[in-house]
Amino acid sequence: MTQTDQIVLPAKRRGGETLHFALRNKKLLVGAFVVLAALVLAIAGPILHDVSPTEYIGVPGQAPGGDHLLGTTMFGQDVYSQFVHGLRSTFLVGLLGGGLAAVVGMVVGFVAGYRGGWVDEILNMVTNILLVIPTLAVLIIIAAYLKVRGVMVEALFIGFTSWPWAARAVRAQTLTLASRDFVDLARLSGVRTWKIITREIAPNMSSYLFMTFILLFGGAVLAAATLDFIGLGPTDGMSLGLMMNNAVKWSALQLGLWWWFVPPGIGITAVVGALYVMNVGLDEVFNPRLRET
Amino acid sequence: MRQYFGRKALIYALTFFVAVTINWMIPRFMPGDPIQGLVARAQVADPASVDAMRAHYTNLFGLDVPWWQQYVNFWAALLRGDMGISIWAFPTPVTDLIIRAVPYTLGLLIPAILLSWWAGNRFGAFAARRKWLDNTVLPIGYLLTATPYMWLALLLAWTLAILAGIFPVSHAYSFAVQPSWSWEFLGSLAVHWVLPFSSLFLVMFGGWAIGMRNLIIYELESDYANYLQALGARSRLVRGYAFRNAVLPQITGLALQLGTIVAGALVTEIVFSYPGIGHLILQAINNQDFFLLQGAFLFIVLGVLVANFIIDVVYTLVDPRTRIRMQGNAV
Amino acid sequence: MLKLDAVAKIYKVGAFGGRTLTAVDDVGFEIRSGEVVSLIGESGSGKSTVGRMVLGLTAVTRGSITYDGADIATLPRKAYYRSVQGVFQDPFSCYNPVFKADRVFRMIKEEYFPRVAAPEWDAKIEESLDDVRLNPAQVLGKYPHQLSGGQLQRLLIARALLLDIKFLVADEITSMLDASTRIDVLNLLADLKSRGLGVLFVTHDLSLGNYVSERTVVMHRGHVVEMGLTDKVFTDPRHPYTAKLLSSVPQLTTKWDDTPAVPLDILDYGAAALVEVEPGHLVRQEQSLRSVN
Amino acid sequence: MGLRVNDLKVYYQTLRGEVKALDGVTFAVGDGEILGLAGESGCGKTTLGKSLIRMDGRMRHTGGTVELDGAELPIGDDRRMNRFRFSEVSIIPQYAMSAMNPTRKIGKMVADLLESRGLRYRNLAGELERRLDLVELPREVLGSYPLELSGGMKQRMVMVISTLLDPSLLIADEITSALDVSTQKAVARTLVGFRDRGFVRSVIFITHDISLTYQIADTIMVMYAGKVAEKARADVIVNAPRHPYTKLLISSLPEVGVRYADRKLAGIPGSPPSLLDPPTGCRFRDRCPLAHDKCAEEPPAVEVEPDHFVACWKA
Repeated sequence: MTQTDQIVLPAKRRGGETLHFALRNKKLLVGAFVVLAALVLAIAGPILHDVSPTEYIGVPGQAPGGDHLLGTTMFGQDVYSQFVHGLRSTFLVGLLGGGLAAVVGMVVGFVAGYRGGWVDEILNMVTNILLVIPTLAVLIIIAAYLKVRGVMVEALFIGFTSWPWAARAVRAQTLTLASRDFVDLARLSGVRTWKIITREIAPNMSSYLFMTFILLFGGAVLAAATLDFIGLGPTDGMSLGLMMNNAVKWSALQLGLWWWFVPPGIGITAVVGALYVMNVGLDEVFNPRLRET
Repeated sequence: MRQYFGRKALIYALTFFVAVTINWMIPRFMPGDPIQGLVARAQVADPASVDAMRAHYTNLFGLDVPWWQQYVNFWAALLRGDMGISIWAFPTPVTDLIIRAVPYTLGLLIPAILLSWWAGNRFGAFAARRKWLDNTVLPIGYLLTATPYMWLALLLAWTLAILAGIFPVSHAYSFAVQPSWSWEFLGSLAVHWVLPFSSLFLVMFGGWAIGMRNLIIYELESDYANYLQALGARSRLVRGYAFRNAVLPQITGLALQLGTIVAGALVTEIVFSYPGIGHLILQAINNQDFFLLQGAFLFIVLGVLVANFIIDVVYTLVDPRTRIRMQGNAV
Repeated sequence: MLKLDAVAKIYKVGAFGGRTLTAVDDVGFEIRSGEVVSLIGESGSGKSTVGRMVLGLTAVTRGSITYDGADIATLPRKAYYRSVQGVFQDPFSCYNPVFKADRVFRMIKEEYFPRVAAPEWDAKIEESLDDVRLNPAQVLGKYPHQLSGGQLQRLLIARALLLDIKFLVADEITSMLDASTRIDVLNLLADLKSRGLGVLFVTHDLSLGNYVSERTVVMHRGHVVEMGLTDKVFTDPRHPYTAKLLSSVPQLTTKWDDTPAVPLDILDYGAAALVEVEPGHLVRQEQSLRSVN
Repeated sequence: MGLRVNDLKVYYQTLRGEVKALDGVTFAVGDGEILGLAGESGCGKTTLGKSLIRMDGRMRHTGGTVELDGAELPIGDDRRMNRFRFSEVSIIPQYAMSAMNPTRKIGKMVADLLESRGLRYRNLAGELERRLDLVELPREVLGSYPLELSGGMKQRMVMVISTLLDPSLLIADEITSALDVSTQKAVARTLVGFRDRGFVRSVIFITHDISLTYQIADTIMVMYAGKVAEKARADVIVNAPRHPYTKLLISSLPEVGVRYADRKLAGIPGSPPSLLDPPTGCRFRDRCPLAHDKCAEEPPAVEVEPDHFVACWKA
């Protein structure tokens, strides 16, 4: 066996090793399956089940199983239709709000961590201040003053208020990576700062950034659900939080209309829970120390 | 040490300043005319009444003076403890309403936070590196943290209160009893407290358990744990050390989670019609009572800041490393 | 060619930058073309900081570093790096682990030779690899973890040679290598001077410094304590610190003498001056040799 | 009595298969002997050190025996091994700088450790303090946190803790590689002092630096690719090595006084074989200038002179 043969062997296996663990990680697989299933339901559900979520179309307070898969509200709206439309909003808020927060957090974190000095001092100060202010309370105030509220606007506000912890985490990672020699070597090659950040530092924490995004996604979904439940949800659409809000407002609890408030909760918990479990799975895949021995 | 806390206090003061400013800005810089909105929502048709209302609100918000004057006035009123008059419970001052609601909120929050933190950490540490527990119970922990607070509250209310009838479904005490220091009243208080407390406790418990489990795995892999094991120390000692060290980041975690936890308490109160700050906020939103809403907001911010500061102090007391670094000297 | 004149590096430390820490103070020496100068010191001596300052990776607080008479702080970065390059201690940290090792070459091409045609560039790389005695087939297209430390360090030297450099800073480049491969990298370094290159060889290992260099600079606690021809410094050390270092180096020819190690940990170099004890041999005369420990 | 290791095999479980990090190692260390264990990265020296006291989760004891003072060490059995750790076999780890719990005072940590082993801190406190004096550590360190100690102080503290119960065998794993030359000398000498005073009976001193080993070891054992290449008295290894690997290795070391301009040294071309699937026969064959057909068979370790073992057909 020659020297080169031996060296080539593990070459294919590095990328393969991650995949090897990914495909064998039950947490990752189960989590991804649940999230994908919910996503398919959110996309295809409203198309296949063409019933308006807000129209009064059936007998009020009907239990699941009859004409309506998940029954009707006490006004006769179709709960299943509300659920699939709500699920759609959930993904929208998560994707948009979580995505926006991830982008802001990364930019702030990268710049603060790499540039250092007074730029870092200021960004760090801003991050710390926003970190302590209870963002949901701010969101409540903002939403209360908005007359027309849509899912998009909600996502926007959530995105712009939930980035600080991500910025802090990215900054810490950037700090350690920036002291690595390959960054110095890139500087010695005349590479510009922004190119160093995007092409040297970011690829090294891509798995970390992805996991940050997943957590932000889950956080945005939960924050939106809370807002909607308080009665500050979309005025022109349907969401899972709004379903629960209506259910409580019209005494579904006392009337025993459990099918009105149980499904939206299951939807949120399943999506967010699956994302979290997926995240643990990913952590184990990328981080050998956490693997079971 | 003094310098450290001085710096911290400065940051908190700055944070409070920013929060108050945000609070002042939102109604003034939101698109549209808030007063127009308020008047419109009051659904008064008589033009004379509309004008009177408009004047009343403009005066109340103090919008009839230059903006910087408004800002100064706002601070001045705030420092006097004057947060305006509630519209929903006219003419009770907002401050009074909040002071009446606070004990209920704190009575739920403080025990739920402390107990879930303690129990979650213990449980997470116990489950770590014990394969059977790790694989069965921790997924439940993940589901618990992913559960929206209000939904768990709804489930508990529906199952344990409506279906099983073990606990009352709403309010802080039965209307049949008068608030007093009687056993009857306290008993009623306790029975009404159980469900909202439990739903808060359970959601938080999941989060702490998972956090601790991950942290302790890292600690058990650390050099000092390896050294102790190489010298044949019992696993009880090694796990004990790992636990103590893993608790430290969990304290920081508590500070970071406070905002979310408070939000969770608000919605839980709403489900159970529990007369705390959350209940006030709901009333404020339903009745367009912006003074009450902003008062509640400021109170929450202040509470979270104070709690953060306390956690900071506790952390410094518990972690010798921060203490030594602050003193900045070696043997 | 490269000249350091009374160079100092002072860091601000503590909250609000209240205190200062002097890492390097009053360091001055010159390196000519075709000469290897070793900069010897233990950890905390400031030797690596000097290396980083020469490479422009750390700013000089006081004094100046000039290259061919021009202050490097005023020279355009990219032009400076065309002639002056560095190789660092940890070969594994110098390569971005998510990319292939030969990416360090591509970076040079992108930044310095964007218009060179591919075949011409490949020929240049082969020539460069030949100079460091690497077989292109064995190292190109591999990930860093598939190559040995020695191969990685040679790749980095080859990378510097692509630029037609005049000066190389070699910061502890052999300390992570095994004994059997270390000497080959060291020989390579010594060969560079026959091409007219100037080399600053930063090391903690006296025998390595002695092996490759013409002149030696010994640093302790941020100060140059002794410098001169390597022969002189090693056979006739005039400063107690140099003498102590020499007596501590484990050697195969002699065993350590039995005299107990004299603690000589903190010397106060505050007002001491470098004195020329014989032509080209300078020693710091500590007026108050305070042993503080 | 001392240590007797017989045909020890310890493999690592990895995804790609078993890494035969230690593949049939036989040697002995006598009472009062310091054995220098030298070799390049990946030769199995650290695996050997770990195997003798505590294997990590991926290591498996696949064969061979270890005997200490006539009793067999159950090295593959983590639980039964506990009885021997600290009191019979002890270790100064590579990571001495971070070996102590950062949030516990050092004295408390030592007390916890001793009590966990069923010993009374009070009974050993006097001895502990005497040894602190000996390594010139102030007694106050017991009341400090590790963070408050300098690197050299931590190193000495760990040395004192590890040897407190006077173990028969001490494993010192690369304990000086993170230190400066001047500190390195002091630490290495302290170790010799511990042996001279009887705090430890035998020492296995693991290092990649042959020159350093030569300063303090009585015997040097050179390992290559999971096997013993050569073992002999320190001065014999340095001045009259018989194994080609040892010879090349020694001749590649620049000594103070050797100059490139006067005498150009050469390294050993090539690199060690992968231990996932090691070649049969002599493992140095690919890099050996003397290799011939016979080397396709595995060379046995032969005692060419008293106490001089060489595993090479040409020795």
